[in-house]
Amino acid sequence: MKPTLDITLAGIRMKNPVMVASGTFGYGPEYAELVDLNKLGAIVVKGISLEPWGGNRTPRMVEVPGGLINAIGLQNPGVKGFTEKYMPFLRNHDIAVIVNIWGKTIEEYTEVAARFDQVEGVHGLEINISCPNVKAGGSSFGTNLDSTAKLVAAVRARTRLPIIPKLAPNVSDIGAFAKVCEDNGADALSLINSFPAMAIDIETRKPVLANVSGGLSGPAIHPIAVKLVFEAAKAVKIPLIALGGITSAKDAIEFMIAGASAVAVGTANFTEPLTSLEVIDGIASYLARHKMKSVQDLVRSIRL
Amino acid sequence: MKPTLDITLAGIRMKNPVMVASGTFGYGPEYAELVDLNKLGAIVVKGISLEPWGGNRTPRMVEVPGGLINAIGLQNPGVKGFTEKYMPFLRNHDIAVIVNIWGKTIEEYTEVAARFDQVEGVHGLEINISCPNVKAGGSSFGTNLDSTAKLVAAVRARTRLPIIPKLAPNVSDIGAFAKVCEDNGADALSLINSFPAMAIDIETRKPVLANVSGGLSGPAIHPIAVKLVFEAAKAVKIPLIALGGITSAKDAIEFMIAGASAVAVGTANFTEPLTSLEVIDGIASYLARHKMKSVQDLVRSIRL
Amino acid sequence: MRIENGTIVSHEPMGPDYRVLILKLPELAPLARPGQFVHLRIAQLHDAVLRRPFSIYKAEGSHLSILYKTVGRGTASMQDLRIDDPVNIVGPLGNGFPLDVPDTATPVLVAGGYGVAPLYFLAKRMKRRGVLFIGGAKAIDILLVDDFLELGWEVQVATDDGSLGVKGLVTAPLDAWLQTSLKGARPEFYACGPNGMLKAVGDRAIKGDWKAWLSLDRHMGCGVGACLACVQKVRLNGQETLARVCKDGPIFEARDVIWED
Amino acid sequence: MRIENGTIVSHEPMGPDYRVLILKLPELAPLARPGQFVHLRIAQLHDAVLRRPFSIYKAEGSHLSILYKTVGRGTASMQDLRIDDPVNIVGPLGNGFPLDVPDTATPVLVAGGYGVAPLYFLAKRMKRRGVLFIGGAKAIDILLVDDFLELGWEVQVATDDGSLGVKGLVTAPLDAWLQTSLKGARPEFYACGPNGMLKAVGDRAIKGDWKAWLSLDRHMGCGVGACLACVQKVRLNGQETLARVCKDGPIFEARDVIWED
Ligand SMILES: Cc1cc2nc3c(=O)[nH]c(=O)nc-3n(C[C@H](O)[C@H](O)[C@H](O)COP(=O)(O)OP(=O)(O)OC[C@H]3O[C@@H](n4cnc5c(N)ncnc54)[C@H](O)[C@@H]3O)c2cc1C
Ligand SMILES: Cc1cc2nc3c(=O)[nH]c(=O)nc-3n(C[C@H](O)[C@H](O)[C@H](O)COP(=O)(O)OP(=O)(O)OC[C@H]3O[C@@H](n4cnc5c(N)ncnc54)[C@H](O)[C@@H]3O)c2cc1C
Ligand SMILES: Cc1cc2nc3c(=O)[nH]c(=O)nc-3n(C[C@H](O)[C@H](O)[C@H](O)COP(=O)(O)O)c2cc1C
Ligand SMILES: Cc1cc2nc3c(=O)[nH]c(=O)nc-3n(C[C@H](O)[C@H](O)[C@H](O)COP(=O)(O)O)c2cc1C
Ligand code: FES
Ligand code: FES
Repeated sequence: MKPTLDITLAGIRMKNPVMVASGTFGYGPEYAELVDLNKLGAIVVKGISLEPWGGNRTPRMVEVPGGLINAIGLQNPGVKGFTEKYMPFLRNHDIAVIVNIWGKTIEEYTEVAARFDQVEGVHGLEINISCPNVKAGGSSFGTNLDSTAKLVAAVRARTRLPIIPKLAPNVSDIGAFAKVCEDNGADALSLINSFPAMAIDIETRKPVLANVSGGLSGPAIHPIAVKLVFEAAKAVKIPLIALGGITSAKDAIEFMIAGASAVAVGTANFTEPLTSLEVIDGIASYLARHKMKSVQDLVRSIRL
Repeated sequence: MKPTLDITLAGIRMKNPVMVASGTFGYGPEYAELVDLNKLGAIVVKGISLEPWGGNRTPRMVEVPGGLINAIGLQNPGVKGFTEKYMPFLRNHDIAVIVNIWGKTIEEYTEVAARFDQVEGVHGLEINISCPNVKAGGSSFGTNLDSTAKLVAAVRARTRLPIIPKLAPNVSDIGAFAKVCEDNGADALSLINSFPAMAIDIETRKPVLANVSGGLSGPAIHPIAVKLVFEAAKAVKIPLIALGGITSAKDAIEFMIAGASAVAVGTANFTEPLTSLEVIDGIASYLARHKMKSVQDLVRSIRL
Repeated sequence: MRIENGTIVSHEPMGPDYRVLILKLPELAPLARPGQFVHLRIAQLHDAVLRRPFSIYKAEGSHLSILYKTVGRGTASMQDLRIDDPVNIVGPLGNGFPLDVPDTATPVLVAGGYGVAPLYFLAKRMKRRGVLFIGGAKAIDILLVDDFLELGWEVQVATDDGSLGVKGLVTAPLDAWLQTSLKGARPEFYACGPNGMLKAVGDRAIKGDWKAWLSLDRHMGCGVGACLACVQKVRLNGQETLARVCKDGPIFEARDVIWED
Repeated sequence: MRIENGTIVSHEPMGPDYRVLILKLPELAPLARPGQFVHLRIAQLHDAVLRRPFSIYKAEGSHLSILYKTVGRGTASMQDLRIDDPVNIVGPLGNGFPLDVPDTATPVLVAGGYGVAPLYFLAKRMKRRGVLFIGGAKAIDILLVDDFLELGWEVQVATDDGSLGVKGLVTAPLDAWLQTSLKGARPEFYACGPNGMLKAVGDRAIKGDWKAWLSLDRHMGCGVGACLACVQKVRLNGQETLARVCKDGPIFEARDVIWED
């Protein structure tokens, strides 16, 4: 018997627990010639703000061993631009659509959330409380328990969509942040965002990125992310979406054993656009090999 | 003219700013057949506690892409064992000796510090307030501002040796931790320790390490460490010793430009025991090429 | 756009600093147009998460070639690629050059270093002939001159050290030619090379009220328009906006580009 | 202990799963003693921070050989090593086997899989001859039998699937031999293989009041005694303590080892 891969996460039905991560897969059309979107569990689109936003100056990305540092700065076409330009395309696909949202103030976050309540085809909102690239924005929220609580509660009050705060990795006690999100109405959690990081060109003695620093993603951060997921899973009951350096089914399965109900592929889309599909297949064959009936048997199955 | 490499850091004179990191170079004799200790700026010995300590069960180490996770658990022969067995050897070399110390309580830390005050040939104490591998111990200190302050002040009161708190990387605001150490009498700071991390064997669904989790070190963490050093340098005036994923002179120079006065080579000693010597040579030729007179011209020389 | 596992058919040096890699890519190669590029995964560089972009230098039947210079760790480890090794390619990417030169115009190609690669592909697919201006640091950076001559093109060379052609920037022979040889013809420019060169060509085109198609070189993440790493400020319908060099480019008309440095 | 850049002299398969790598290491090779190991850096595995430990299989003049099995990503990428490639080696490491077998004792070697490599080196350097018991999963895991016969050793084989020698664990022929062939001689054991096998050999030695020198296999960090990754609980002068397998071992006498699993 073929193991079942489908899950319902925070009320969102997905064919399988494999998603593509915000900022690494555009808004859908970009990779569609290479990756059949209908095969994915969900797409999390690049972070959307109330108004269009230009992001940082270039250079915005630099490769480092085992990863990359990005400081895109959340460039996006705004709620209206995104909805008009990309939602028709996404609605035409059989895929759960999770919109990643951000704001510079709590009001902006809540307003964005409220607007997406009216948009057909949006299945959930991932709240980026943790982007390391916008100075005004997310970072301060995501590393402070009080503002995390306030932000999540405020967004909760303005939308009926499932909300999924995306946690910052650079905190000492991820469990506390997970708990405060759960207590304030989060339906699920995404963890983690990229790590504040920096590269310097030693010849010019200038930061490589125009924004000085950015966020580290890729295989380099995977073992740290696994630990954070493991800790968060101990603190909360709501489902976790894990991401950070997934390049193979093995990495994804590690996350699920540690406590994640679903996973998202980020940087690896750039390296190998077919990674998400390979992860789906790899999970399926792992389940078959281990005689597990459903992918849910993997979740939190760690043996201590 | 040959550029000068020697520095005086927290009153400790060193031939050059390149040290070897605690836990990765034993107590001196282990690598001495391969690396001429007299060429190094300083050795930071493996963490010492009041009494001998057995550490964690094996497996204690696992390789991951771009790094390794270790959970040695601070095994060590205690103050007396270390002093008797290794100090004679170290005193026989022309190298600054920095002893990394830890305890399970503030009293243990201060007692260890006081004892080393009496030991000839010890040039400074690195205070490990941040080891991710001892549950009872350091971790809780290093991620809490109050206990960091208390611990540093308490150690300060019991020793005349230069004290160098070694900061935890998993905090949101490293500047605040740096400042509280400076305010409580630290002479310099080491940053950073390894990152809490974890690997799971997906076939057995068990953690790979007997201790469940450990600390990630190696090239993977370098860009995060550079950012932390850059932030700490903005917060304090005392000198910084930077470490995290140094494999080449380039990595070391990046740290110094970002704000470090000295650097330490850790995991790379395993990969390539001659790394520290190569870093020294590489810094010297960089300085010559850039027509810098002294290695101190590099420190905090970032151009923003 | 395809993702295809190619195999190496040939990998030969072109002078001391450059190499030509010929790949068998039966699905992808036939889709290639001049000015487009491919994104190559260097599998043996385990710790690299990004592919490397290279202009398409030739596409004939099921073979696709790139011409590359070794500049960093990716291109350095590409040197170890041997015949029959597999190479994973995403492409063809980007918009490519417009191929329809107006009948009244003379195509003028301006190349810096490996920038000549896509221009050669363009010259081969263009119905008209014209003139190539090629510049580089030294004689060894001046590539494909004979190939252009064989296609019936005029070639003018400049090198920084004067070791081949005139000494100086490629704009020197270009300006001379524009002054003396135009004779009423309208040039249409196609340029690929460093930013300074592109800007210089663009300035001349704007001044003369000619068109200049510039191939921009930006560090890239995804190569397909998803990550927004490669953006360039442009003017579109009078509006300032950020274009993705990988997807909306790499070819832009000079008037659309807003240079910031 | 030295660190030396060796070059590959030969790299040949030994059956389907094993390979022999011969390195030119003029400084290091002459220092090697049986039971010691080398720490090999796999340079082409860019993202690996750890070296890989391998027992010394042969050391003759300036040549040092290892015999390895492909089990993971490091050994897999070692397969790509070609003649003349450089390989950086730290070694010889560890204590090695005692070479002075008492005159009254018969050396009994017990090997599992590639564990036969250091035992072959030992047999070549030992003045006395004895008997080798070798076990493995399948016939292809039974290596060097002819080489031992050539040295004048007796060889007894066991495989899990019975495809060579007796079917079952290597302890089966060993026990039979101990019962029937000892004839008053005292065996002295030298064993290298999986933990279960080492423990079984040690148990027999302790029971018979013989010595058993066991070569332990532990995941290693530094290989030189600095990192404390590889520790093994042992009894030293009656005291329990943690020995470093890389430095204080890898060879331990059976009585000293405290098995915990
Ligand atoms: C559209 C386009 C077409 C190109 N066509 C060619 C070509 O035909 N022949 C050729 O030799 N080169 C070409 N390049 C440049 C080529 O991509 C770089 O030389 C190559 O990526 C360098 O990789 P590296 O690992 O050796 O260098 P490193 O400096 O080690 O690379 C580090 C990172 O910077 C990026 N990078 C470095 N230099 C460049 C650059 N000049 N442009 C873009 N990214 C860069 C790399 O892709 C990588 O992500 C082209 C670039 C673009 C954007
Ligand atoms: C003293 C000693 C002598 C050895 N002699 C030989 C020999 O002669 N021939 C041979 O084929 N193998 C030998 N081994 C085992 C050999 O070191 C491993 O097979 C090898 O390290 C596996 O590397 P990998 O990257 O292919 O495996 P991976 O599983 O990908 O390696 C991951 C990590 O685990 C470590 N590791 C994995 N398996 C082992 C193992 N069995 N022992 C120690 N570390 C391991 C690796 O070194 C690496 O750090 C010896 C090990 C020790 C400790
Ligand atoms: C280029 C780039 C852009 C990103 N943009 C966003 C974003 O807009 N919003 C967000 O929440 N996360 C963003 N991220 C973070 C990723 O979604 C993900 O959390 C992170 O990259 C870790 O996963 P990975 O290691 O698999 O890439 C971005 C990451 C990258 C590399
Ligand atoms: C095996 C191992 C043991 C370590 N033991 C200690 C220790 O006892 N005390 C300490 O402060 N840091 C210890 N560290 C941390 C290192 O000193 C260093 O902070 C960390 O490894 C990051 O540097 P790297 O990436 O260069 O290794 C240890 C690291 C490793 C890999
Ligand atoms: S490289 Fe990703 S958008 Fe251009
Ligand atoms: S491997 Fe480091 S002490 Fe043995």
